[in-house]
This record gives sequence, structure tokens and C-alpha cells, in this order.
Amino acid sequence: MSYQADFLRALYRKMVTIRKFEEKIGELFLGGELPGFVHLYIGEEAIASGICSNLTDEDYITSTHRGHGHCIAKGANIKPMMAEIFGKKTGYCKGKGGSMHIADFSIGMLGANGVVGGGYTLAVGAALAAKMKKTRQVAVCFFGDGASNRGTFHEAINMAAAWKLPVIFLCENNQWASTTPYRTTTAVENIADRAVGYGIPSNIVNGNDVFAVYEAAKVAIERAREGGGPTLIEAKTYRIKGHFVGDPEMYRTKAEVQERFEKDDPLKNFVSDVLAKGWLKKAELDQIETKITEEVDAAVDSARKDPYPDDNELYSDLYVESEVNLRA
Amino acid sequence: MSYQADFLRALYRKMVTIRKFEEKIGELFLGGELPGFVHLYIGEEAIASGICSNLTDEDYITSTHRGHGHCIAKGANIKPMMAEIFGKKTGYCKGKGGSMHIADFSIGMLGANGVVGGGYTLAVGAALAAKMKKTRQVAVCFFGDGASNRGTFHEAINMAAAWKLPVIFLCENNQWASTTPYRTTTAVENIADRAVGYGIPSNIVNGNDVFAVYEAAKVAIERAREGGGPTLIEAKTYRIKGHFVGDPEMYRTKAEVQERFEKDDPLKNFVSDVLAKGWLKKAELDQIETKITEEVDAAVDSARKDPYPDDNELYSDLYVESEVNLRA
Amino acid sequence: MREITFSEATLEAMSEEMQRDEKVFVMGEDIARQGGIFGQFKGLPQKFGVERVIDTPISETAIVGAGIGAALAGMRPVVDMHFADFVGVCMDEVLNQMAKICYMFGGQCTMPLVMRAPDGIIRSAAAQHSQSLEAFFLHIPGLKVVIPSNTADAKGLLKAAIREDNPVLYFEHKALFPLKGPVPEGEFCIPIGKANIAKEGKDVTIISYSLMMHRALEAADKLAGQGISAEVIDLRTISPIDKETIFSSVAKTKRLVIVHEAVKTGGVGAEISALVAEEMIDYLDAPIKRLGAPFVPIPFSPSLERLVKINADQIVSAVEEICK
Amino acid sequence: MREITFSEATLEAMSEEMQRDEKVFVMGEDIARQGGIFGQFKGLPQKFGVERVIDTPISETAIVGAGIGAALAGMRPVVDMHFADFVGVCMDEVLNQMAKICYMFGGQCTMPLVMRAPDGIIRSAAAQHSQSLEAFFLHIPGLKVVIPSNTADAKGLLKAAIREDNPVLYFEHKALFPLKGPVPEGEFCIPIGKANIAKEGKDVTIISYSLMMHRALEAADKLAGQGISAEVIDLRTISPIDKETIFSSVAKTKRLVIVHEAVKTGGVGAEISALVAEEMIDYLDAPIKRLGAPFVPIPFSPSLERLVKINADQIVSAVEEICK
Ligand SMILES: Cc1ncc(C[n+]2csc(CCOP(=O)(O)OP(=O)(O)O)c2C)c(N)n1
Ligand SMILES: Cc1ncc(C[n+]2csc(CCOP(=O)(O)OP(=O)(O)O)c2C)c(N)n1
Ligand SMILES: [Mg+2]
Ligand SMILES: [Mg+2]
Repeated sequence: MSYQADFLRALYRKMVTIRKFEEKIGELFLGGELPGFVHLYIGEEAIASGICSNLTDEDYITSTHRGHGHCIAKGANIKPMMAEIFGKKTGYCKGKGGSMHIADFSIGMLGANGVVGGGYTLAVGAALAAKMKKTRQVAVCFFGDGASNRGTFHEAINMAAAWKLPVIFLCENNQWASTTPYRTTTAVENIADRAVGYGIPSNIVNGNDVFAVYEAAKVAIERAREGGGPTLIEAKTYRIKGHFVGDPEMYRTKAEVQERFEKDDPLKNFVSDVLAKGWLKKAELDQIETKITEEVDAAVDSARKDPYPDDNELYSDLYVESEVNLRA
Repeated sequence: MSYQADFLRALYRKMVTIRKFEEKIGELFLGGELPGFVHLYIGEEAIASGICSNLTDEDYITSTHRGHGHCIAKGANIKPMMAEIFGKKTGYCKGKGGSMHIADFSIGMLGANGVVGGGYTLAVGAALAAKMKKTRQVAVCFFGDGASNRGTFHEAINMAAAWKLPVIFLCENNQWASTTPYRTTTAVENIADRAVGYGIPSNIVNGNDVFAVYEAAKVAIERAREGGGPTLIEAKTYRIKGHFVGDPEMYRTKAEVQERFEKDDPLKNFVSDVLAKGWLKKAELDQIETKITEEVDAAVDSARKDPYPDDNELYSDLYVESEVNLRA
Repeated sequence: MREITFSEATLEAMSEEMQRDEKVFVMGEDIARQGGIFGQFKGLPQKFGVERVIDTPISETAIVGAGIGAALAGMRPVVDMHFADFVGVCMDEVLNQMAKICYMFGGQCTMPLVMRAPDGIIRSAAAQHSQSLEAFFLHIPGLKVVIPSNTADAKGLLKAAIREDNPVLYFEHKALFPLKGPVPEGEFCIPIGKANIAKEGKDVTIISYSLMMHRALEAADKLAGQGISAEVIDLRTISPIDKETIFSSVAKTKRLVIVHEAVKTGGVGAEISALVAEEMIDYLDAPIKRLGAPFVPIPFSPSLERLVKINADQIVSAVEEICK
Repeated sequence: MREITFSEATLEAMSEEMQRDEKVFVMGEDIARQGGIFGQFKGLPQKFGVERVIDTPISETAIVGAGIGAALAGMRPVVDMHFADFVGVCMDEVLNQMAKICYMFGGQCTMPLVMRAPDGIIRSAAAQHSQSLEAFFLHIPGLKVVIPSNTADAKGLLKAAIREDNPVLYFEHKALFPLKGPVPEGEFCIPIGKANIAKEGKDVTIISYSLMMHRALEAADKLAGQGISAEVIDLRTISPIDKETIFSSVAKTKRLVIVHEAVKTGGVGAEISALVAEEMIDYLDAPIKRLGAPFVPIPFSPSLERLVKINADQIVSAVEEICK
């Protein structure tokens, strides 16, 4: 396998942007600057980045409560993201959504979701629309190991399988659902094993290896575009950060996590891979990283300065004017 | 395999009672005597009978909209069943439930259910109670092929598997969900294939062979009682009658159904089996049948004569007096 | 005017809208092969193909969720609930997704989705197949809720709902499907959010909707015989409620009775009564009466089921009580 | 009297009831390892073992359904909803099973099940983690609904709920958990179905519950400064509503304001207002005022979230309006 340098740079940019963005968010939250809750994607960057590198702006994704990484990987702009997390008027959702509800419809990012398992059926619907319109678009539904126990998982995958819809179900198995370890709530070793029950293909990949994710997604997405129906992909990873920023993490030791992260950091994995293979140079990577750090800082600066929504924004966006009403 | 004559007689009694009861219900409904809807179990008698012959009155079952057969097989009395279906005061539920809501808590029959897929989680709860109380009771959840696409299927089986609860999930795959053929809504050949996704054993049996059902259930129930956790059993059968009495059945030909029934009637299968093997005599079977016909007629007679609930019954049974309130 | 059934009226609405806009499609259980339990989808697959009239698995959560997703991806789905009673199965999708997405995402999208839900009591369908649950949805910002009482409204409101860019719940009473009534030829929409004065009057205002409108009109006839002139308002839309029409009627009649089949406690009647008690109390010459089902699940036995249904005589009595 | 937090008060209730009756157990997400998001289950697994304090999969439907099944099989489950917002996920279980089973089956069984649901606005938790949804359940016959406003009630109502043989929904406001307040030593239950006159008064009745009781009492203090004597009623139970206490207060004060954090339209206030407008209108000297959230999903930004919360000044203004 070999990749174009441009492609690799873009991939690195995605992953580093997620990492830097999330580190900054964690810092800001602990500093008391951010309202709401935030859930960080640090340590899982390879998954969203690997998947979304196969998608165009026409394709759809649905996301989760841990959605910043999906947004960035799908191509969202970090300025309105940051502004949204600050609750500012200039945010993607004009400050109405916040961290758990960022969407960017212009790039097919159909939204983070505060309801665990709320995204499956939306992705199925988007895929159904694509199939009806014959557009060759696909939809990717990101979900966690915890979310895999919601009934929506079952209804959505069954429907997608029965109708051969172009949707990829992408399980980010980070071993934890909040404070609850994966194997205490699920009797099966791999979520991917569930594909058998729907007659669809599945794949288990190392979620900390962006190339592995990219290649698996490529096959599944190609298949979906060609009318071959859904695939269930399970990306094995580990939740490096607390469930949310501020989580006391009484349920595991810091050492355990630190060791895991040092041994298997998707970003480090990428860097050592591309350097070892001579695909990119250290200097390039550093340059990218520096630039992104600046971008993130700039996003914070402007978000800080941006105004909060005006009071009269409270009632807007609840209903849109409809054609029929205008005519009535 | 060989069976005690008493056991075989009891088995036959169950199956014939279901058949005669249901034939009578169909007749009464078409005659305009019954309120509500009725869904008949004719052609599926072997399933409930085979399963429930492994259960005691302490064990639990949850049932479906097509619940008469489950009731009878679990040991319910056909008089209060018939009265309930007539909407009479003497019915199991005092006329408040009707065909779709018959229960008999004295024998662990936790109720038919008008919500397709509503029973799974109740069975899991009953099994959880049994496990907590260490009573060796088991719960059997009956459900249809159509119901297998509800999210409750997934949540219930996953929970039962993760907690190793004594519950048997018994799919009556009669190939139809109302007017919709099984394979148009489900991409997988066998519902039983889904067991893999929960790490539990499964079994596919001929649902029209009461001995096959009985033996499969025996293994699963024994396993559950011993703490081995849930099993998913799929009993393959065919819905001989319309979805409900009065169904015009535009979606299939009468001939197709008739042929199927003539070739593979669970009751006929039983009779020819036991006669061929010399386990029971024709005369005995006839005698049982005659007696049951009389019992069913008697149930109809008394249900007809029984009174409707009084107006003041409307408000009773909504709340029970609780200890705490009495003390307050 | 020509007369067709309520069911046929909804079929015309579907046909015309599916013809007009190929983004409109419908999915639900047993709607293609069977044509819907009440015949309300009959013939549509023949006209538009099973790609646009889709039989689904028994997966209400996915049906509604996929409707939402398809709406976000540019389609105009109509989803069928089979029985309104099952809306609990997909309540999260209605409450937390359908109703909130547009607002939560700052108006980035529209949600042109219609959910059809047959409701109400028929023939001892019992506790899980007889409910009228519209009141829940009044309390959920982001939804619109319509509920026709007659054939013409069935058509006009359904067409309007399908053309809305906001999510609309369309409740249709099971007992109405076979009823015949006049429906104008050709296309027409009935505006969402506007109540209809079905009968003018001056002594008392009776507000109702859906099947109960028929009882209300019956009652008004009887009352006319007694010299009481009742104004009968058909809400047509439950959310947003047409306060103006209600208030001007109450200002005129000074007496108000609200009638629905749903459980009285916490029903739509409560909101209307509260609106009037808040903004129009000085106009009132009598207590505000509400008629709705007693506080019990709907019992199966005909002898009991009968007791939870409101009849015209009860409405007459309620009016008499406040008109003496 | 000793002071403990609301969270600790619920813990005492749980502990005492689990001690008293081994059939009582609790299940929900992240309650054993974490002790609940708000610490409301802390220490229970150590005392009673993880067999009776059970961490579940993320499967609200199964959590509630299994609670129902366990109740039918003789246990007394307490199930935790994590956030009240997720009740839509298991709404069918609440609406069609939990509430109806005893009635539908003619009283063959009991349903000693408690569903705990943290609700309300805290710190920009946004549209899907801030709702107050109690009004839905007022409209569902077969349920009881309690909603404490303070530490002592938190304990007494939870104990009463656990001892009930009927299904009880127990809503606990997230912002209340850390609040300290006096709680009597020893065991006590607070009867379900009885409202509490938190402050006597004669000029106006303010009815509220949950967190908003604190605003109502603040407002009453301010009003006292202006010479207006407000009677403040804490409903404690939403269903069944304590009509007697409400009616006798209104008979005395002749003025009524109802306050809740939930969306005003279709909220609990509507039912109370309608009850009074139906049975007590002749006593009233002024319109019935309702204060509740505006008709929008709860927005994230602090600048907007603030606008959907009711404060004491708004209550004061509402009272002033009807007391002039
Ligand atoms: C329906 C629902 N139930 C519970 C929650 C609370 N909750 C938020 S995140 C979470 C854990 C999710 O675990 P997983 O799906 O594995 O995703 P991860 O956080 O590991 O990325 C829980 C229980 C919720 N938001 N929605
Ligand atoms: C949640 C829900 N959705 C839809 C229905 C309507 N309905 C009743 S029976 C049925 C078909 C059930 O098929 P299956 O589970 O295979 O059982 P069978 O009737 O074949 O025994 C449907 C769709 C319902 N009662 N509940
Ligand atoms: Mg996880
Ligand atoms: Mg079937």
C-alpha cells in the first residue's frame, strides 16, 4: 500500500486538528470558560479521519455526544465549532446547540447527538434518500460500544440490510460506556459479530491505525456506493480521556490509561509510520502542527470575542416559513 | 426417544384444546358475537404446547397478540378465557382485557400483549427476579418473526446474555408479519442466526413437530435453570389463518395455504407419529377430542350467559391500595 | 358537492402530493401489500411503485428515525404509525430529534416530515389500540399537530402537512375512515394553525376536533331545539392553537365547553381552558367545562368501553349546566 | 434539625428501604461504579452488593421493561432514567405496559415499581439534557407522579414511592441534588397525593413544585415586603393532583398563579388552571396566571438558557398583575 503525499498531509492535518482542538477544549473547560459538558475524542482521531477521508461533502455522517472529531474529520471549520462550544452567536448553531449538538449541513454532517444511539436511524434515512435519488451518496453512522446496546442499533441495521441501503455502521469500541466497561454489559467479544444476524459483512480494524481504518472504510464505502448495502465496521480503540472533562475516573487507574496511550497513540502511530516509510518528512509534519496550533488559538481568540446570541434569537429557528403557509 | 403415555395425553390435550378453542373463536367472531380483534394460533399449536410442557406453574411466560395458544399451553382455564374474549365479568381480566390481553398470574402467564415486541423485556425482568430470588424459575418469551425486528428484541437479549438470565427467547417464525412476508423485512435467513451477536446458543426446530420443540426447549430450559443463561430458539412454522379473523388475505392464495396445512399440520403430525409408534391408541385420542369439544362448547355456553361487567367496574383495578397509603 | 370517504380523501391528498413532488414518499407497516389497515393507502403502490410506498419492518423507531434522516437529506417523507398507540415506541425520535433538530442546529435545515397516526376508539380494540394521545405533542415545541374531523379537512390538512417544511403530526380517527362527506373537486390546502367555526352561535362556545366534532354538532342541534344557540369550533390544528378564533368566540358567547375523546386530565382541553382562564376570564359568565375520557385505560368490554366515550347528551348536559 | 443534601436524602431513603425489604433493588446506567451522575447512588453497592445495585447496558427500554417484569415477578424495582429526557426511549413501556397492566389484567397483579428521573435545567446541558417532562404522565391513567422540592420531601416521597404497589415516577431536579436542607432523623414517609402548604397566606395562591418552589418562596418573601401575603403550595405529587388543598387555598385567596420550569403550553399548570376554572371560577377575583418555559427547546448558550428559566421577579410581577 502506498499513498500520495497530499493525501497523507491532509490525513495528518485532520488528526492533528482534532488533537489540538480537543486539548484546547479540555483546557478551556477546566479553566471554567466553557458552558455545558464536553466529551473529548483524544486517542480516537484515526477513526473519524480514516473514515472521512473516503467521503465527499455530498456524503452524510451522523455523530454522537463525542462529536468534535467527526465534525473536523468531515471538514467542518473549527472557528464556528469553537464559537458554538462557547455558546456564541457565530457558532455553527448560533449558540443554540453547544458541544453535543454541532452540525454542518453544508458538508453532510447531520449533527452530533445528545441521545446515545440516536444517530443510527437518521443515517439510515439519509441513506434511503440517497438510494431513492440515485445519487451514489453514502451515509456513515458513528456510534460507541455502549450505544451498540440500544434498540435503535438493531432496528436501523436490520432495515438498512433488508433494503440494501448505502450506510456504514462504524462502531468506535473504546471499551467504555461512561464508567461501565464494555464486557460487563455485552456478552459478545466483538460488536462486529452482530453483523451475522443481519446478513451483512463486517470488519474489525485497529482503530488506532488510520491506514487500517481508511482501507476498511474504503471497501465498505465502495460497496455501499455500488448498491451492495451496509457494512458494520468495528474500530477497536480505547478511551484515553475521562468520559467527560472533569470525570474523576474512579473506575480505572491513571497509570493504566497512560500506559495504553503511550504504547498506542494513533497520532504517534501515524507519525512513526510515515517517517519510517519515508512518505513524509518530520519538518513537514512539524510545520503542519505549528500551523494548526495557530489556527486553534485563533479560533479561541475569535470565539472569546464573539458576541452571545441576542435575546430575540430565542424564538427564531423553531419553525421555518413553509411554502404552503405563505400561499395560504 | 420415548414418552410416558400420560405425558403424551397431556400434550395432545393441550394441542387439541388450542385447535378447538381457536376454531370456535373464529366461528364466533365471524358470527358477529365477539368484540375486538382476534388472532388465531391454529397451525402453531405444537410450539406453545411443546415449550410449556417443560414448565411448571412457577415458571413465567410472556405472550403476544396471538396469545390464546400460549395461555392454554401454560395451563389456563378455557372458561375464563372464553368469558374474557366475550368481554364478560367472569373473564380472566373481568372483561377489561379481551383477546389481546389475557393473563393468568396464578400460573405465571404474564399476559398477552397488544404491542408487538412488548413482551421481551418483561420476560427478562421476570427472569432477573428469578435469578435474584434463586428460585430456579425460568421465563419464556414468545415472539413472532415480525416482532424480531423491534429494538426490544436486541435490548432484551443483550441484557439477558450479559447477565446470564434464565430466559428462553422463542421465535415463532410463521413467515408472516400481518401482510408482510418475512424475507422482505429481514435480510437474514434465520432469526436464530442473531444469537451469535449475543454470545448465546440457538436452535432451529420444526415448529410443526411438537417433539422437536419439546426436546429443544428441554435443553434450553434445563440450561437456564442451571444458570447457563438464555437460549434463542426459532420454531419454523407457517401462519395458516389470516392475520386476524376477517383478514381478506389478498397477499397470498388460499390454495397455497391449504396445501401447506394439509401437508404439515402439527396436530396431524402428532397423531400420525403417536399412532405409528404405537404410543397412544386412536380411541384414546378420539375420546380426548370429544371431551375437549364438549369443554369448549361448555365454555361458550357459560360465557354467553355470563354478565357483562357493571358500570362501577370502570374505575376499579386502576390502582391498588398500598401499605404505605393505609399507614399514612 | 361529490361525496367520498375520509379514507379516500386522504388518498387523494397523498396521490396529488406524490404526483406534484417526487420527493414525497410514504413508509410504514402493511401499507403497500395491504393498502393500510383502514384502506388509507390503497392503490398508491400501483400508481407510484413500491419504491415510494414502502412496507417496513415492525420497527417504529427506525421508521420515524429514517423519516427524519430522509427529511434532512432532502426528501419529504410521510411515515405511518399504524396505530397512534405505538408512538411511545418512537417517542424519543419525536421528542428529541424531529422536534428539536432544526432549532438545536440553529436553523440549518428544515424538517418536512409528516407522521400519520390513526387514533381513537373503535369496537373494543382495548387499552393498547384505542388511545388518543395528541395532548403529549402540544407540550413539545417544534412540532405542529393537526387532527381533521371530516373528509374535506382530511384532504386539505394532509396536503398542507405534506407541503410544510416543519414536522407535522397528523392524527386521523379510526372511526372516521369509512365516513362519507363532501369534498371539493381539485386541489386545496387547509391552512395549519387556523380553527374552523363549524357552526355559528351566540350562547355558548363548544370547542372540539376529530370524531368528537360529530358529537358536538349533534349536541348543537339538540341544543338549538331547546333554544340554546351553540357556536361550534373545530380546532383542526392542536399545535399551534388558534387562540384568536377561540378568544373571539368566547368574547361573544361568554361560555365555553371543550370536548375531546382523549383522557380529560392533562388533555388538550386543559390548555384551552387555561388560556381562556388566563386571558379571557373577565368575559366568562360561567365555569369552563371540559369533557374527556375518564381517568382509566380504555377497557375492552363493550359494556365498559361505552362509558369512556363522550356522547352528544353529555355535551348537552354540560352546556345546560352552564347556561342556566 | 440536621442538614443533609438532597442527594444524601434520597440515599437514606434507598438505604432504609433496601434494608427493610430485600425485594427492593435498583438498576440503571453508571449507578454502581460511578454512584450515579449526581452521586445519588453512592455507597449503595458497598452496602447491598452489585446484585442489588446494578449497572445496566445503555438500554433504557430494557431497563424499564425489565423493571416491569421484575415487579410482576414479585420484586420491588427502582429504575434510574439517567436523565428524564431519555424517557422517550422507553415511553411505550411506561404508557402501554407499566401504566396499564394492572387494569388491563383486571387487577390480577400489582406494579411496585419506581422510576427515578433527574430532570430540569443545569448549566447549559442544552435541548436533550435539560427537560422537565412531568406533564406527559399526568395524562396517563395508572401512574402516580411525585416531584420533591426539598431534602425532607426527597426522602419521604422516595420512601413512600418504594412502598407503593402502584407504579410511581419520581422526578428529581438536577439542580437540587447538592442543596442542603433539614431532614428529620429516622424513618418517615410523605404520603403520595397530598400537597404541602409551604407557606400560609391570604392574598394569592402560588402553586409550584420541584426547583421552582424555591423561586416561589423567594417571590413570596419579596411580596410580603410589599404587603402581599402569598400562600405557597408545593404540589409534591403531580398525579393524582390534590384538588382539595388547591381548592381550599383558592377559596381563601381568590387568586392563583402556577409556576413550573416545564414548557408552559400543555404543562401541569394547564391542568390545575382548568380544574379551578371548571370548579372554582366563582371564587376567583382575577385571571389564573401560569408561568412556565417559553415554547422552545432549551437552548445551549447561557445567554439564551437564562431566558427560559423562571425567576422570582417574574413570579412577583405575575402576582402584582392580578393583585392590583
Ligand atoms: C439514550 C441515552 N442514554 C444514556 C445517555 C447518557 N450517556 C451519555 S454518553 C454515555 C456513554 C456512551 O458510551 P459509548 O456509546 O461507548 O460512547 P463513548 O462515550 O465511549 O464514546 C451515556 C450512558 C444518553 N446520552 N442517551
Ligand atoms: C409496536 C407494534 N407495531 C405494530 C403493531 C401492529 N401489528 C400487530 S400484529 C403485527 C404482525 C406481527 O407479526 P409477527 O411478530 O410475526 O407475529 P404473528 O402475527 O405472525 O404471530 C403487527 C404489525 C403492533 N401491534 N405493535
Ligand atoms: Mg465507548
Ligand atoms: Mg409472524
